Amino acid sequence: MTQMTLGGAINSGLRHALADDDKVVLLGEDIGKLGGVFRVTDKLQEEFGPRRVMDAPLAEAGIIGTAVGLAFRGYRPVCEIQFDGFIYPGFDQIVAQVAKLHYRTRGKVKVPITIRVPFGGGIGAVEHHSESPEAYFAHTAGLRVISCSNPQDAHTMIRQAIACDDPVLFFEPKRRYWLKGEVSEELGADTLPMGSARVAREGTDVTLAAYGPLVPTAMDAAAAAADDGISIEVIDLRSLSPIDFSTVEKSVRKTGRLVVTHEAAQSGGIGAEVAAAVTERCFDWLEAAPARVTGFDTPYPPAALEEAFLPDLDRLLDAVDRVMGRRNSLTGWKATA
Amino acid sequence: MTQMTLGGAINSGLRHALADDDKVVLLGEDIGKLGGVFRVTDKLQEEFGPRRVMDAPLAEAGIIGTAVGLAFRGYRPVCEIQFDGFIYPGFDQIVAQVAKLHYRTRGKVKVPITIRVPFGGGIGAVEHHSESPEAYFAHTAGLRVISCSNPQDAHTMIRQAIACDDPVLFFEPKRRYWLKGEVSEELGADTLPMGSARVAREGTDVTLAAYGPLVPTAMDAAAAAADDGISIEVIDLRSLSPIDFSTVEKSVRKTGRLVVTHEAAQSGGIGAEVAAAVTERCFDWLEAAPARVTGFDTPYPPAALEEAFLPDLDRLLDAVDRVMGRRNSLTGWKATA
Amino acid sequence: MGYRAYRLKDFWQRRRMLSAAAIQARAVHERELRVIVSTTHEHTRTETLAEGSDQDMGPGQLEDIVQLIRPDGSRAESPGFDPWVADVTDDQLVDLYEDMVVIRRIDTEATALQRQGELALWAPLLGQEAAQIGSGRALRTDDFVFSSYRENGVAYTRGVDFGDMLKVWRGIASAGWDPYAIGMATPAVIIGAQTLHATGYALGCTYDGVDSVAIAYFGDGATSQGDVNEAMVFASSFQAPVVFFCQNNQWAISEPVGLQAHRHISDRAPGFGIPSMRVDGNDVLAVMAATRIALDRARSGGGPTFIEAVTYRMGPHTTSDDPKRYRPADDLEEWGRKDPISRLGRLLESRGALTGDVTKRVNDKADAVAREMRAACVALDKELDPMMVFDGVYEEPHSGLERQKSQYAAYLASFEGGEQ
Amino acid sequence: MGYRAYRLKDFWQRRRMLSAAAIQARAVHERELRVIVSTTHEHTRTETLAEGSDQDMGPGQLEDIVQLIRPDGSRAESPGFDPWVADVTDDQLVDLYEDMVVIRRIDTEATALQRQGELALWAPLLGQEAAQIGSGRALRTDDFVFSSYRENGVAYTRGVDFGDMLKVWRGIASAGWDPYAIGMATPAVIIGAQTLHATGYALGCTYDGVDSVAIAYFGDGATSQGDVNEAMVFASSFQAPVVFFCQNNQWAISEPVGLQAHRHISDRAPGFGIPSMRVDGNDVLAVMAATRIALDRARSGGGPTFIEAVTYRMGPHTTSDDPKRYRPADDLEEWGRKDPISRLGRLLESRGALTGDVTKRVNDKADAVAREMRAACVALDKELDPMMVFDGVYEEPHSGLERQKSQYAAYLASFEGGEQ
Ligand SMILES: Cc1ncc(C[n+]2csc(CCOP(=O)(O)OP(=O)(O)O)c2C)c(N)n1
Ligand SMILES: Cc1ncc(C[n+]2csc(CCOP(=O)(O)OP(=O)(O)O)c2C)c(N)n1
Ligand SMILES: [Mg+2]
Ligand SMILES: [Mg+2]
Repeated sequence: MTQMTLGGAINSGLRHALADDDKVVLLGEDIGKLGGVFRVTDKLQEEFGPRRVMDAPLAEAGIIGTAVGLAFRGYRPVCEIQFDGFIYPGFDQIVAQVAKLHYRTRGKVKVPITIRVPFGGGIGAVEHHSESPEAYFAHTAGLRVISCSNPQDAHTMIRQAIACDDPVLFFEPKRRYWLKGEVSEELGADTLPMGSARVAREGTDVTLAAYGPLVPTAMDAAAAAADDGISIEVIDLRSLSPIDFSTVEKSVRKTGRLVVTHEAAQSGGIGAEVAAAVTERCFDWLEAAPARVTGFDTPYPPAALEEAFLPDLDRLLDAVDRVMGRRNSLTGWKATA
Repeated sequence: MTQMTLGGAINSGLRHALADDDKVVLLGEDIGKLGGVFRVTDKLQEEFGPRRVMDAPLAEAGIIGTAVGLAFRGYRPVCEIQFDGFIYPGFDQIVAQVAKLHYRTRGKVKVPITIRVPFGGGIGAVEHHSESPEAYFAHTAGLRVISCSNPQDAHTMIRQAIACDDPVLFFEPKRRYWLKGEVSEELGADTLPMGSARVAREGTDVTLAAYGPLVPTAMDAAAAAADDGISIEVIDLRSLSPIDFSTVEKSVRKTGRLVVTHEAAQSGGIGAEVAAAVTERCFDWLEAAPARVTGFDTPYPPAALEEAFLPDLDRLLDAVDRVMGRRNSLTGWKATA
Repeated sequence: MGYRAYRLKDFWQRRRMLSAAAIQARAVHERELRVIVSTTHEHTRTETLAEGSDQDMGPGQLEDIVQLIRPDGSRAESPGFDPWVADVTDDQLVDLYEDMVVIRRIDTEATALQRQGELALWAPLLGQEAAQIGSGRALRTDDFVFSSYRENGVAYTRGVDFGDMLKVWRGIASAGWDPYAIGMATPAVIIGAQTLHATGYALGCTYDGVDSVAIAYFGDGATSQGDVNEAMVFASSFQAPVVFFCQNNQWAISEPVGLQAHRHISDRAPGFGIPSMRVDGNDVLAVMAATRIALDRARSGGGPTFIEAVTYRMGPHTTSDDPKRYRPADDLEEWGRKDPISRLGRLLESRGALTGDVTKRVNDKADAVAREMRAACVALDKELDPMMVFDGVYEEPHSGLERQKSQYAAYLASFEGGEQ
Repeated sequence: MGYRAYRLKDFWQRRRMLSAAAIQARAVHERELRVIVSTTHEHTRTETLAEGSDQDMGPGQLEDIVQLIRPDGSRAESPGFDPWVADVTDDQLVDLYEDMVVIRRIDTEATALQRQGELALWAPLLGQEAAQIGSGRALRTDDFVFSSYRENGVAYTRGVDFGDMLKVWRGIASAGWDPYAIGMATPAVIIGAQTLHATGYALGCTYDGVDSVAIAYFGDGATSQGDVNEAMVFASSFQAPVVFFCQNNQWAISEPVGLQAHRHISDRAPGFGIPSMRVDGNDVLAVMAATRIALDRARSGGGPTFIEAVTYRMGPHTTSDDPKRYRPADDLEEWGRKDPISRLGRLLESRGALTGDVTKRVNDKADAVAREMRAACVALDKELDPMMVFDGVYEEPHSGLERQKSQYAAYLASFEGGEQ
């Protein structure tokens, strides 16, 4: 076990992947000498050379499309998208090629591409640097979508993603890059599979499902609620495609209540899927309608407004009160639409 | 009132828009002499000239980005994307520019761009010609997303979309282009607003929400269910951003049961949002969990398999049975995951 | 030393260790390229067009083009290109002739199958036979093709099974063949996307230390797409062994090439640091020579090359299209005179190589292929097991999809056993 | 008549009715362009690079470049460009000098504000003053600028309010100013996206029958993006009156321009049918001349022009960046000698135009601007009303968003009145 930051744990995971399999190549903007704008690829080019760790021309479609070609040739490319908001120029190559090539060829062509995306807000950045585009990809058949919330998962999951024979979108919670924790670099048979959710804290009254940057926030909420006599079970979803609904279902059948949270806009976000699927699976167990605590249906606001936009402890606890049938901010609120 | 096909009704709507406002310009691939691959722009270039109806070079980002520049200059561009699956190269311009420019400039720049997208399957086409990408856009704040299901709406809504000062994604149900109906070209104060849902058939037992190509299927299902003594209320959502939840809510509070259907993949589709939001609003009225009848979480399959993929009468009625608590295909089915 | 050289240092070092033979070969092709490059320079003088002239000089015109066989069948000389096809015997020319006749027959037969309801759609290549055969036959089996939907002639040169060729058009598969079996990716429907795949694949060849080459086929319309331009950026930056092969057939559905470009399409690549050639795409020998030059450059570490093969789409865009709405009537007549098959036929005749026997053999072969193809077509299932809709989405199990599959199986089962 | 001419027929007819004066002007600039175009031709000879040489000749080099003021301050002659700045008096040169001194001070002051926590971020333009002032000052107020994030110097020439200039960097707005108030769109953060907007806007100018021009600013890195290439396709196809102004500052964050291009960036445009110029971007006069040529072409119906201004980013990418990780130390020294301000200073000195009085006036102005800017900065609110998060998403009401807004207002209200 070594103490690492979340970003450092991904760096070490990438190092393992590069060392373990010489078909693994990294491709992205500024990932070489600079080590990436978040230093997640720090020193990797120095260690593995400019062929294994390639600075790419400034074009996301180019990066993803080139990775598809490398995959055709048997490589396992790991692409870095510099910030969430810059993934869209590569969207076509991801949705029409990366996601569909395996199905198109009925498995003849494997597409073991990993796309790393630092995502989410809370770092006071300018436009396009704080977005949460994961729902687009979770809605896209053929992709796997995962997100980590702590250094150990960051390390394990990046290695699992690269080892996976399917394309994986790996969403890295950028505001948690500096979060520290103990990391074991041994992956064994008992390592949690990439597609599994994790019960991060057990509880009996409310299930609180989160992923990526909001898992620490959810843990804080659970601690605060405990003071108030409410027992929250926190589930770190970890995988957004597939979603490990059996773990969520088990929890909700126990608690009867669900709050789901993410930074992305509410409409059509992951929370909608979680709420809908849990309702399908647990209708008879539910004491209240699942509640969503999410970013608003607005573009990501300027930094001075991001606190209003981002789900936080208070908004989570307000929703917990709501599903618990306690007085909350919507008590007495009248819908106008 | 004139008898028109759905495609013809859009053509006539475009003609009105071009005639009414000389800031309206059409831009797309093959929309000029050819009149579009579905002939929706037939004869418009001949009538209004090659400046108003422009064949564009083969590049979707180019088309959308050029439209953004035209909007900056006060124009109201109407872009045609030839087929659903070809919208992705323009995704960045749509999501990062068209959707966000108004918010970015706090309303200083208006973006009255309409993006027409023939969408959905059922026409036996090759890959990328039968997709339903609407959920991506409904999840994108700053856009409006609508879809029509009959000639009258097709005509009215394309004109409303073009007249709207916000960007509108207009999803045209391509397999219904040849559907005929009476169309009035008079838009008046009593014309249903673009953002409103429509109760297409009244009923008391189950609310069936559909949009675009599946509205006729839903109507057939309602007719068939009536024979069986089940009264289905069919709601044509028409608008997917915003969704007119007050109409849906009213219906579900009456019926206590909801089935929602679309061709797009289930996970993270519009159905997830409808189910989640209706559960939030109508939890105490619901007799059963809302059911979704959708395309599968697979890429759109080859034509020979599309019947399996597409929601049809039987699958709708099966879900109706489910929410009615009647014997259905999942009776006795055991989940494995 | 510049940073580029620094970055690619070991890359170049490996290159420098190329065998003396390869270096020799390279010297040869560099001489060739000077010929080509200066041709390219000539084109840059058509600047006037961008100045707003309405002269009839556009990207569809045939001036300044490499041609080895004239439309009348006579042999044109080209000191730059001739050496690259000096080894082509009359017998081999006959083979090329046969290939072209056969793929024209394939095209006709497939169109007929479509009319008869056996295929849902077909994208004819009529008129583009020389561009596809001349380039396809220049490839080695270990090269890899990334194409668009119209390259059925290229697929034929890769030895594709006829049933596999038709699956997509019959609607029973999204892609017909195993890319690795024939060294050809399944066609890209998204215009231009495959050019980046070719670039990445080519880079992989370099990494693997093999001299296989990737070739990307795309149309004139495709050159407007960002992807194609980014592919040139990446190929140039990484010096990937890739050949960009643009069939300028003058149309992107109803849009004339002049809408996509005001200059020769081949003029674009040099700005990206990629040498280009502009050849008569209806001249199978010129196309073959150009492709060989490009392949040789790529194999010997010379990086990417761009070929514009100027040809003409004599048919509709697809069987669903109606070119009468947009195509000037006299175009067909004009381009009919430049037909790729008849011009090679005339050359062969003039050399006495197209005897009655040969003609018969060729026609018999075409008939046989057509029969084989039709048989393969109707033998393909038209209906598939509905559960196949779930096959191959993922390589590893995906719980969400497994659940849908299991539910759908239950749904299908609920129809069995009659009324419930 | 070709199809292109056909399609654009009435467009050309309008053009032909241009006033005699405009035609006259056009004749002049066409002569100029011939000069330029042949410069471009010279560049196409650096083919060797694409051949895999590791010579130090790349897109960052300064050979074959248009220069009117040498680094030592002496005036270089250029028959093609001189006439375009013949009207620039010494007083006007002093104004340009002042502009550059002022924006350098703006840059320094903003960097200081960032260090002091008043701004979250700043993207310095140090070293690029001539490129931005020379081009910005060539524009008319009715022209329209589409820029990236680094063009604060251009924004200054458009008369932007200092508070507005800083809002984005202080984190209180996604865009600081009203585009229509200063004729400049709010900067695009998505690299390259704005080039298409400029193209569309320019097309709109043509449609409106005005001779305003759109100018797109972007970096060397941006040239790799599909959007920038598509913008050239569209601009050429529609003959839009747009100027593509590339500041090649040799870096895209940590990536040297040689990674994006193996040839001069200005070599790319001609292949798209767009004439291009390559000018010394640290020479304010050369930049102004080139921009005027391009603007004049655009105004008189000549269509798009591409300008590559070769300069150097002397600072970090942004205040968050650490160029020590990647930038060779001697680059700064080399480019320091080519500084845009000191070279103009030397020229003015040699003409006796930079008297003590003038220097004092310029410095006073810079001081005043810095003071004004700092005051404007700290006067801007740092905290905003949370409800503003909902403002401006749509122009017309959107029921879903209204509901969220109303719920959030209730949420905020629930904190009032203490414990519940
Ligand atoms: C991204 C994308 N946009 C639009 C289309 C629709 N489309 C199919 S073929 C075609 C024209 C292609 O022209 P070209 O590249 O010249 O190839 P050709 O058909 O002439 O072989 C178009 C617009 C598509 N397939 N993909
Ligand atoms: C689509 C996109 N990808 C990546 C980025 C991240 N990024 C911001 S600036 C930059 C480098 C831009 O270089 P260049 O175009 O040369 O402009 P310069 O910064 O030198 O002015 C990058 C990669 C971005 N903003 N947008
Ligand atoms: Mg074509
Ligand atoms: Mg730069």
